[in-house]
Amino acid sequence: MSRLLITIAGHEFEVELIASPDSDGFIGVRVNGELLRIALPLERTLDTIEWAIVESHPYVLRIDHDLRWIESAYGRHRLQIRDLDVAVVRPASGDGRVKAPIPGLIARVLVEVGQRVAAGQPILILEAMKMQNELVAPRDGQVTTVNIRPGQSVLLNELLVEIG
Amino acid sequence: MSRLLITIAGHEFEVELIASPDSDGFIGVRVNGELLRIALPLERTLDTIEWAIVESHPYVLRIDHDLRWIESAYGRHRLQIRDLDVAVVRPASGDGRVKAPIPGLIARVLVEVGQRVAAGQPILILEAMKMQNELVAPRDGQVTTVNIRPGQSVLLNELLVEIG
Amino acid sequence: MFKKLLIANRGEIAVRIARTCRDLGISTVAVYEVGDMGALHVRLADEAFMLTSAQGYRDPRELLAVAQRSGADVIHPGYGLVSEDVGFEQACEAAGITPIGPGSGPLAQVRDRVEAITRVGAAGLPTTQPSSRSFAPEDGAALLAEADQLGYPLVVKSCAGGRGRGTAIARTADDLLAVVRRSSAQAQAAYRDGQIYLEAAILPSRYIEVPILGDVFGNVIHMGDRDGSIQRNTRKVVTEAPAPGLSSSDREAIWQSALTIARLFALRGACTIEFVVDSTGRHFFTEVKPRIQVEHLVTEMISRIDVVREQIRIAAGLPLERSQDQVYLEGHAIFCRVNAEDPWHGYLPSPGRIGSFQLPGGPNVRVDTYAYAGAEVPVRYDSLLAKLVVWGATREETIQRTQRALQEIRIGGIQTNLSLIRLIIAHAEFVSGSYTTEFSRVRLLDALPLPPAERLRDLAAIAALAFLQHTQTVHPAIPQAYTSGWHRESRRLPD
Amino acid sequence: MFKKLLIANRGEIAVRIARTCRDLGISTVAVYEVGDMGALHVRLADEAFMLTSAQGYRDPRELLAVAQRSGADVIHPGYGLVSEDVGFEQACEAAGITPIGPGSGPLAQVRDRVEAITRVGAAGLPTTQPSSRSFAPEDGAALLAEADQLGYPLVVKSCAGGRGRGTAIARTADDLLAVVRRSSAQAQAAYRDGQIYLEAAILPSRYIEVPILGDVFGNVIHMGDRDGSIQRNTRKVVTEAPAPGLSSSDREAIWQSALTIARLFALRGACTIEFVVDSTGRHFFTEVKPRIQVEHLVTEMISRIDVVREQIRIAAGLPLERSQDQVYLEGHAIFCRVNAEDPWHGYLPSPGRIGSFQLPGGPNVRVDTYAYAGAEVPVRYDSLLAKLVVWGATREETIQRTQRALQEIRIGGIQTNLSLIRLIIAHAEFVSGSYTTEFSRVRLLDALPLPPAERLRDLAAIAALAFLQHTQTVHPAIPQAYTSGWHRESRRLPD
Repeated sequence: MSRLLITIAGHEFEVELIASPDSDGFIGVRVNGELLRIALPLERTLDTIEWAIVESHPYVLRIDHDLRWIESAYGRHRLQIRDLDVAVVRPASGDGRVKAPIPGLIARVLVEVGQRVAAGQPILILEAMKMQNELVAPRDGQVTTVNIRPGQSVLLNELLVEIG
Repeated sequence: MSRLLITIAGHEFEVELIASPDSDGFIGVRVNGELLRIALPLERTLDTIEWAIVESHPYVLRIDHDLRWIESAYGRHRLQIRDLDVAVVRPASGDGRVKAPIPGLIARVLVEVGQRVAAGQPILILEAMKMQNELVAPRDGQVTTVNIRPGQSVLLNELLVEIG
Repeated sequence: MFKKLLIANRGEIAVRIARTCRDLGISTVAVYEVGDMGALHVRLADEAFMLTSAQGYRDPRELLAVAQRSGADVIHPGYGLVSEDVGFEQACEAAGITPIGPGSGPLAQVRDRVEAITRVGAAGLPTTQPSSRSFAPEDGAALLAEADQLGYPLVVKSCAGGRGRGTAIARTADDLLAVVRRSSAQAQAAYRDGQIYLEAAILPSRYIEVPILGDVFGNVIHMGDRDGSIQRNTRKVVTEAPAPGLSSSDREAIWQSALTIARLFALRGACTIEFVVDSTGRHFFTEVKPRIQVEHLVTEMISRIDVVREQIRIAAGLPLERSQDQVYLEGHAIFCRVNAEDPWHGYLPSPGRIGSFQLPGGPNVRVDTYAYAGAEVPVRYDSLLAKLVVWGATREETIQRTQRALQEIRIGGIQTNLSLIRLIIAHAEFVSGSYTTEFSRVRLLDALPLPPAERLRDLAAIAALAFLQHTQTVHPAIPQAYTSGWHRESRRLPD
Repeated sequence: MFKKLLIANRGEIAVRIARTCRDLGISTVAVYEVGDMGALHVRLADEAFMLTSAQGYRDPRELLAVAQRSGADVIHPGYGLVSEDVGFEQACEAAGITPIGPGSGPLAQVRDRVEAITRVGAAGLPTTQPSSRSFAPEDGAALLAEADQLGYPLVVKSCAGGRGRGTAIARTADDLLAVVRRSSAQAQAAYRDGQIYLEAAILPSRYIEVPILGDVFGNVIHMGDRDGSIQRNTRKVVTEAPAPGLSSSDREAIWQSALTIARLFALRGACTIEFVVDSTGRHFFTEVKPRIQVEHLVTEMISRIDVVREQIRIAAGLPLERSQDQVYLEGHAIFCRVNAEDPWHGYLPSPGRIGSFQLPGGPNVRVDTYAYAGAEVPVRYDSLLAKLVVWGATREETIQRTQRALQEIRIGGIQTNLSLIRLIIAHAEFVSGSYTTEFSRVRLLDALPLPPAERLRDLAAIAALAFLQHTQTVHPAIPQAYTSGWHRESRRLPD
């Protein structure tokens, strides 16, 4: 059976799956040694999971499609998940490639190839939905590629800038 | 190009497809000789088509998944469609088989094998959603099979009675 | 005030109760049968317990056990299910958990409908004329004898009653036993009780309801009146408030009768006193609904009173917040009961997965529902899907806005009675306000008005194109803008 | 009254206008850019014409041509787009088609914000202190000189303005030019006009708006006040009415100033007079919004006035239906602006296909939106997705109900600012009503409260199970009841 280490809002929980669903649809898990019964709808994608019931507590949920956060009536909490059986940490997201998070128009480019940038530093302005949106450097480094110029429109996920 | 004979609310229209979609998404058709431009969303199933625009008239729609009716702000109208190119009339629905239109419990069976029935005559009572629902004979004939007995629960589309 | 309320119901009314509890800061406990596991009423509660006994929502013992286990100090039964179960109300009282209702004593008295009419008549108030007792469908000879005494036409009514099921008219002796058998079977299906009684029918008539609130100190107020004459398939589908066509003296008289009857039975909480009104405006008491009703929404709109909130406050032993002169009835409201059923096929219930789900908005439109796009309409339960209510300053404005709202609602994936409701609201008898209970005989679906010729032509063309698209002959190209949202990008270059 | 109204807008406000027209029996003409082809505002109109010029919704000439072609006798521009375009209003007037607005004369006067402040000041009313003229972002030296005269902190505002974009605070001379550059760029993106002006900031302060109605006979009434101090990403996201924390004398004074200013400019239709109120309760005029605003919803709830209806009636030359004493302001309302954006990632707009879409219901909750499950949020337009407004008898009741309604809304498939709004409504400064425009500096997303330990544990367990389900390690078996709706059928045998 699977064992996972869940870090949620900075707190760690070891979760072990211990039983397949009973006739009522509840699944048994052990969380830090404690037995819990959980019901969850069967959904194709994570972000369509709308609810869960843990013992007698219902939850209305939004779960990020990449499981980086979970949102409930208690707010939105960061998640990190580690599979203890395969002993592989899921890779931290974000390399040095800056892609277009939405389709839009490049309003300004604030960096040049060869320039050193710090994580969080604005590198370009993308105009979309009548707004100017700053895109920032995902990490410290040196700009190795700039694929776009001002006035150019870009598609979703188009590679804009690379930081080496 | 395709030619269809549409009978709607008892009125006949000959519809001919004359042009593929233009860059704005409108398609040209000829209806009883008159040229019309129509926009329609691309949907996998008929009953998810929600709207159409004919020239400058928007329509909010519900279309039966089997194209037996179309509903708009003007009400619900019966449809019959004949493909003039293949010269085949779509078969009238309904043979002598009575299937369960919803899952439920057989409350009463009103006919026996061998009995003559008239179209529209109640043949059994199906209890579902806290209601007793009369199912009627789809045509005149003789009952050839009765597959169920009172108190039995039935699944969707289960064959209940046959009229020969 | 209470700390924790158990909602002993499901669907729309359970959702409705959970909402008011949250507004009041009372935590809620939901119950669910396994088929309702992910239902909205479960999600909106603070706690939720699965019912495991065979009777589920109808099992007084398990409901009480869940209340005790969860530490609830009050139970709201909603309507239907255990809401009129005297034994349940008594068991709650015995266990020290407050049941929201009229009190087990008054409940027992008004539940026996024949007895209730007799008592109201004895107090000098006008009533309908019921049979001397209730009957089983097998009591053929006795029924016919009693019917002869009362005279035809007759209304056959379910003793367990409520929610309109099992009520039907027998116009001649030839009809009677068949009507009784059908009514009894419907009542058996809906309430697990096939007993019926008879009432001399008044035709044509209007069915007028007066909702009241009563507190434990004996204060009683009414919240105006409603007309519930418009029925289809034995259920009220459209209700409006105030009732059109009542003179102000007749209206005042019916209100006073309702208050007297409420006091007579010492009713507590939210109840409805129901009357039949004949063509001269005279009213006749027929029954008490000792609980919140589906139609209470229309009363909430003209009074701005949250009836569930008042029920909870009264059950907590608080006095009414308003005297009768502080009940401000303003404007007009129309209520439509949207069912998952197919009026074009004998009102066959239509369970299934809801596809598209678009609700009306804008000022003075409200929809209460447990449903949403992607929700399942289960096959096990009542077909009530959504409650639409529209308010306006005048009846005319309200009708216009109701028509607008009905055009806006779009529910796909299942069949609903929306197209039927649209025909009712547009019907000349409804628009004029002159309808009676005989409106149920108007065959709305048979004689549909034709659209203008050009529109019929357009619909034919649409159907043709839909057919071709479906049979793969043609694919309307979706303009690029549809998918990328980024069309003709050259336009967007800086000016 | 008008016969046919052209809606020169899209999205939520176009839907809103179509609804009121249907309520009034006025037929509507929609326009659409190709990317909006199947949009709700198109479907709800009686006629619809595609805009083919490059400027689309912003093209006065094509809008007017469509109006003429369709025979419309009135045009409603909504907000944004051409709603403050003096040339458009003049062209409509010249063509004999009534534009809904303050009149082209008053519009020209209030559009020049610096000039408007000067004129109001000259009339003896208190105003904020603006720069002597407007500037382009390149006017560095002149800007710095003017700023020194006015003194810091300063508000940098877009001349084209409206809808909050392009407004920002410069606290020191070091900030100024960067703030100006950013404001100007935002204004350029939103309104195609990068001119800005400066205003001496009053900090802390509240931003108070007084919505008014004026007819062609010179009658003017106000509809109370609103507080629009709570902004995020330079936009008002929460607005309430009445404004909390105004003394009744200060409130009366601000209403009177608003009426005087409305008369000064001879404003017609629905406009809003906006003020900055300092910590002592003194108010200073800052600008006029000469059109319906997103926040008008909150005014509709406390006054039960349909503002769009009044706009149409006034444009038709009818006198106001109400005198000032007939405007009944009742209870409290809170408005939330739900945007398709990600507050956790710099308010990045979030276009895409809406997945789940569940709206709150029950008494006194209203949502106006163009969206529904399956709808596309286009990338080309503003991120406003839905307007939520909640009414209650008291501010406390309204806050509680707003929190409830916010818990109920579920929008999937795209990112929204709902979680941010929830944090605002639950924040101590909001609950106490003591907030000012400085609330925008509170870093709501940084210090989230932790749930109780057991709930955090449950969420961890849910996340684990969701992960396992997703990675195919485990499939929760769906009980049979889920799919068939017909579970444990043996229960259903006749009792």
